[in-house]
Amino acid sequence: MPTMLASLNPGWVLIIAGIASLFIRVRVVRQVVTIAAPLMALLLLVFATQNTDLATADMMGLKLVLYKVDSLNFIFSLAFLIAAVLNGIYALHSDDRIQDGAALFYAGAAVAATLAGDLMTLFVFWELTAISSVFLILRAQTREAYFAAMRYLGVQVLSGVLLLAGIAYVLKSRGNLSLEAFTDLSDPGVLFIFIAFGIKAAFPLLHNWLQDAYPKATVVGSVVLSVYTTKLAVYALARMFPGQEHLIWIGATMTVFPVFFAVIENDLRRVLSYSINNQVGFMVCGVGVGTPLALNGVAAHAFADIFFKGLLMMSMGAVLYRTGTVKASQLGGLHRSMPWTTVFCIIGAMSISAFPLFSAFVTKSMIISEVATAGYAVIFLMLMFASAGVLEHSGIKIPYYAFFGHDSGIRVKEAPFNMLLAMGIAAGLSIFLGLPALVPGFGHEWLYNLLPYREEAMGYSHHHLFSFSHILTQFQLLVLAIFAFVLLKRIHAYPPEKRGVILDSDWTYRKLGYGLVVWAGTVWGKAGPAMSAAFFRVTGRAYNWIEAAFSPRGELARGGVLNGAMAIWTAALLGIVLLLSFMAVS
Amino acid sequence: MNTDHHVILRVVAKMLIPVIVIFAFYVQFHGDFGPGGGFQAGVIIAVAIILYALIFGVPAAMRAVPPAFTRSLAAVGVMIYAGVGFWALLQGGQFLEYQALFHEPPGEHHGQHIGIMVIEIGVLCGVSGAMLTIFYAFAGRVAEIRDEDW
Amino acid sequence: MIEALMNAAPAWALTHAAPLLVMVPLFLAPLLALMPSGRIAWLMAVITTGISFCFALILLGLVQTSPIGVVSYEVGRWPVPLGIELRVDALNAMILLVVTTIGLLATVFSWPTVVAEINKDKRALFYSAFLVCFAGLNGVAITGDAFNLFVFLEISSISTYVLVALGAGRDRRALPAAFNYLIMGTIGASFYIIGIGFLYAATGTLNMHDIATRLPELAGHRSVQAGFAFILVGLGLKAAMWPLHQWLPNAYSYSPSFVTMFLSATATKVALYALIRFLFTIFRPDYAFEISAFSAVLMPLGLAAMVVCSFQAVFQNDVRRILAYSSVAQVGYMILGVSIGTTAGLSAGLFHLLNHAMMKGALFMAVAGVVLTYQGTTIRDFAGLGRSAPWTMTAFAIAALSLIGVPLTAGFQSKLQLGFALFDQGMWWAVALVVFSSFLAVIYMGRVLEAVFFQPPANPRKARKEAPILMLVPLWILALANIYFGIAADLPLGLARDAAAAAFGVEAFR
Amino acid sequence: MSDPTDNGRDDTGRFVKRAAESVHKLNTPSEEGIHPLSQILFGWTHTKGIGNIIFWVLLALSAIMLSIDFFFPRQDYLKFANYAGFYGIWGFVCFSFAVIMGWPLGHLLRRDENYYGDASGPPYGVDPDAPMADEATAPHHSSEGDA
Repeated sequence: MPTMLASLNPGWVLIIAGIASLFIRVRVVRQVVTIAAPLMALLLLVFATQNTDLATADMMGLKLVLYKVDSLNFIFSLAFLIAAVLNGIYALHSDDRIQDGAALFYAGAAVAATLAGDLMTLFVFWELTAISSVFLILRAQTREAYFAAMRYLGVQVLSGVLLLAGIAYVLKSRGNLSLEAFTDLSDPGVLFIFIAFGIKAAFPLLHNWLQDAYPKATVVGSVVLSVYTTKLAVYALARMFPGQEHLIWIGATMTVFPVFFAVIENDLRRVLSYSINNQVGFMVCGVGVGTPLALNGVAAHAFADIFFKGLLMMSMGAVLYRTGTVKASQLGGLHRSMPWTTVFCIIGAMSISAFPLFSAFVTKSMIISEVATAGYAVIFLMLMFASAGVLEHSGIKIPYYAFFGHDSGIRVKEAPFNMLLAMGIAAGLSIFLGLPALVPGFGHEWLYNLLPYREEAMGYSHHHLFSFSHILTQFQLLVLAIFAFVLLKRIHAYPPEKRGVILDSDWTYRKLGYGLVVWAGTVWGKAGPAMSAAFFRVTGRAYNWIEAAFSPRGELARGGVLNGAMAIWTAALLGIVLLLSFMAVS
Repeated sequence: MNTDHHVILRVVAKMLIPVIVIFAFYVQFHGDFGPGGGFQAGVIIAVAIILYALIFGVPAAMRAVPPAFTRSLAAVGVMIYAGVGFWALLQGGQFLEYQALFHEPPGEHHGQHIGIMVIEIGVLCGVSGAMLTIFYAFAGRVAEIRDEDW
Repeated sequence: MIEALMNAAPAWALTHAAPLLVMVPLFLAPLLALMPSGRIAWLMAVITTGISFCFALILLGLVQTSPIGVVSYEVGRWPVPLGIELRVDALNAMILLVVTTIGLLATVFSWPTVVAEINKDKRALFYSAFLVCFAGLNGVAITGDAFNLFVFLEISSISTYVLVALGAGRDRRALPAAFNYLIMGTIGASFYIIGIGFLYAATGTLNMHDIATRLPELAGHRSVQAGFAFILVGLGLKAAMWPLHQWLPNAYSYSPSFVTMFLSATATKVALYALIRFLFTIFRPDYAFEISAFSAVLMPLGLAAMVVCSFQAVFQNDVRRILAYSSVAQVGYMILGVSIGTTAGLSAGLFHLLNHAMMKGALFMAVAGVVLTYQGTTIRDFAGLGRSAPWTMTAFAIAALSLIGVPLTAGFQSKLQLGFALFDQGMWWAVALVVFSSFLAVIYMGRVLEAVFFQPPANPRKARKEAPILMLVPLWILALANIYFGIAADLPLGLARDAAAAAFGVEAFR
Repeated sequence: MSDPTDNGRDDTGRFVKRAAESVHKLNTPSEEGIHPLSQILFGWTHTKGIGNIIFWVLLALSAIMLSIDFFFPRQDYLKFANYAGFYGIWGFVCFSFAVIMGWPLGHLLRRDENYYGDASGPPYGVDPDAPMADEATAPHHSSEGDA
């Protein structure tokens, strides 16, 4: 490969293509760009030399590594780029320059952040993902999307700022910006970085920007959004904090609590947002365990998740596109008019529920098996609970309420062909990744070959993955859970889908915080004058005396435009400085 | 019979004003040797004209010394002052270096002499021009804003 | 660029750059007053500011090539403690560069707005007053004499009051604003001159360098401390240090657009320069009373300015007032940097000063463009302008992002430096406040940007109407500078570091 | 290309045409808007009493799954996972618990759709024919000053 291309970061290709497509008015050209750019980036990535600094820069005496591929970020960026192709296909029906541009730019920034070789570069692209992705939400052009986008932007920028603060601190203590893993969380800089990553990965209580913003994005937007930000954070955690024990508990909590919210949530895209949270929880947990096999599981599960979660988002996007809503209470019976979408959605649902022969089965099990091996019994139970929960909200609720269940009477056209094509490819990938290796390197072994610790992955594949007991236990879990669903439906113990919003931690800033701000504003508005009044009352006597002494007419006192308060401030400040100076010396 | 009540004032003023101006020039040129100089002289000249305006009315004063002239006078005064500085520069000295005005060796004082004189003339023009401009601006002011608009 | 200019310049320009920088505009100002036509006056003002700009570059070059890092000029060849000295080091060379650059761009930019806002017969006088102000600001920055500094401060201030009052043609409230500014400015200047009086009483000299050498043995002297307090408060008022800023919002909101733009980018900066000069070169940051002033006065005030004024900006509805309050907040950042009392802190403050001149300049230029074409400055007037005036508003957005401190913009770089300097001292809580204040900036600039780009035009008759090209070019120069220096910050950062070193009297830039 | 006769080419053409026609038929919804493919794939779900059938089939499957455990003991790292039927029972319990918790949580956390005061319709760019799109208010821009 020519040297110029060798140092060309695939992410930058997408970023440039994204900027360009903002200005391309001819639709066909833009369509070609949105597909061709990710494909070209894929080629660049696949042929890139690994483990060398492919592009460096110098900024204020710091060496920045702009582009470096190794086994860990290769698989993440590979998934990102394939997803970018699928997203491009999925968006072909819409003629929207801003959306196309923002999606490409966002994907590019995520890839570039993944391929960054130092913290500063990571930070820059980290921020760029935040800024570009907000347009995917704003583009929905609804009132709630606008406010959600602003909240989203605020949270993302906060994460960036924390990251920056952490980097500054780490740079001071460590002297370089390398991507060496951190071990000690007690260093405030490291803690800042940890929290910054945690916000993006949607740690519990830091999670709600996700469920707030993603469901309000455009049809294409939420598909694109579901791919990058959280997985980028998972990558960053796997890079910087492998084996960090807190992550095990954080991750396990992340898998469990979204289940409860997802059960009662009515907006199906929001259900999927909770499901993102839940799946990312598995990955975070795996990062926390930190053994080679667990990290394999993280990478593999992120890879698989990008496609099955994307697939589910795509199918809900198709429903939204055709019907104008994704409220479970308003949908139902859509399999009559959208059978292809139904099929793909079911494939996605089975993949995410980890049915054997589907992708999550070969990826998630690595994490769970490592948790069990390490002896975390409670965590293990939590993860099994979460597996059943995934089956509930993503595996059953999504397809059941959208496509089956009570017939809503909505009759629409099947999804546009480009959407079906994108869903088809994603569905194909989800199945392909879950297949046993009929010939070496086929099915799941293709994925296992790409993992950072290939030997361990292969060992696991040979001895455990498709063993009888593994398949059996998985089936036991799934079949009995499905039976529970049928049983609960039969005895009418299943809560009905009702319209409404579900409160989550965003309540604290959307209601409580907003109320506090309003309250504080009122108080400030009232207390400010009151305090001034009190101040003037206290100084009033002295002031009157001075006035009587020096200005019989009281011209200054009445003198309209003269800002008396400021003159007094000036005097007060002078007094303070004088006093301080005198005290400091004597 | 002339019923002008101010006839005495007018006569006295007509006699005084030339004296005032001459006094101004005395102050101006005395500034070369002792305290006082351009600033005070400028003020005194301005006072003479202001007195004229008080006695004979602002329009009459404006006819005699037009506002455009006073404004120009102020501007020219500043330029004379700064011009000396540039003159010294052009002669190869430092800014405002009187010694350099005529390329004199140390000990000679023509440059000092003439330099300070020209400077003082600049100050005279500037100060009297500015004083009169300010006076005209206040005296000739018509209310631009009606009272109820405030 | 500087080398080329220095090679091309004649010898007299090199020797006399310092006085010429100030005197050329001062000499031409009265000439402008005599001009019959505003357009000729404008052209001459452009040429004059251009000349001053060249001299500022030459001075910078001279300072950088000088072995001691100082260019000294004795006016009238009077020996130093007696005569007035013009003394340029890396610190004021940087300030001069800011003032003249902004002055040049602003003058080029100004003609359409002046045509729209100033009466025909007053335009020449307007430019004359502007040149006086310009010369005064440069004079403050260039002089090495404490009393001369006062003179120039007053020259610039008095002409500023006039310039602000000329906004009455557009908005009558300019008159009370100018009067208010006059009173406040005079208080500040009086405080300063009282402080100088105290110092003179203690040291018997007015030359700054001379005062500085005599002070160490007088550090316990009461009148030195009193002088310090008066100077700090007086210059703080001129620099719009919170809570002495109250003249600023009105003055900036009602003056002519061009004046707002020029003043916001230069006037408070120059006053801040004078403050820095006193705090670091004349008094030393290791004097006990100065340490306590840093930690108990300047730092709390800087932090309070950052937060309180950002809050106030959030609740404004007039874009110029938002920007004015934001200016006070930004001055707070600079004061914060200064009050750290280290070289790193000072250079961060100065760096922010540079960048703030760029971003506020661009922002007010864009606002001036809107005032010119749409005659309104409330947020509502800005609604939908992203569509009707995309070039102006894109530049506005770039500068706004820089003001917020988004990465890859100049504003980000300076906040980064400020953060580093604070971390050095372990003041991470101050960093948190800086971050919080940036957050508020997101809100107040976000409100404007939201209106500009996402709301339908308030007045549907607004056709596509950009500012004239004469205004767009300087606007975009500043906007692009925001991005360029956001990516390659070495040049301004180098200037700021040299300047900080010079303020400390350390010749660290060699 | 390998077939020299005209006849053969005609045949191929007709075959393609027929295939295209059948694909088209398969993709053209009926008058009631029902996709023919859905009849083929999911027609069985409309059978009467299908709910009962599914229930009993799943019950039987579950019983089989659990009983297999008695014949094949496991050696997992965690001891409690080795008990017969552990995975099945845990799955059943967890699933039921998550769902049953939906009742109290729903009462506790569900609010009116306009609770945050910004409920609005579907995003920009949905199908112009979408039946539910006009049900909510049309997309509109936020006005200045609120929230």
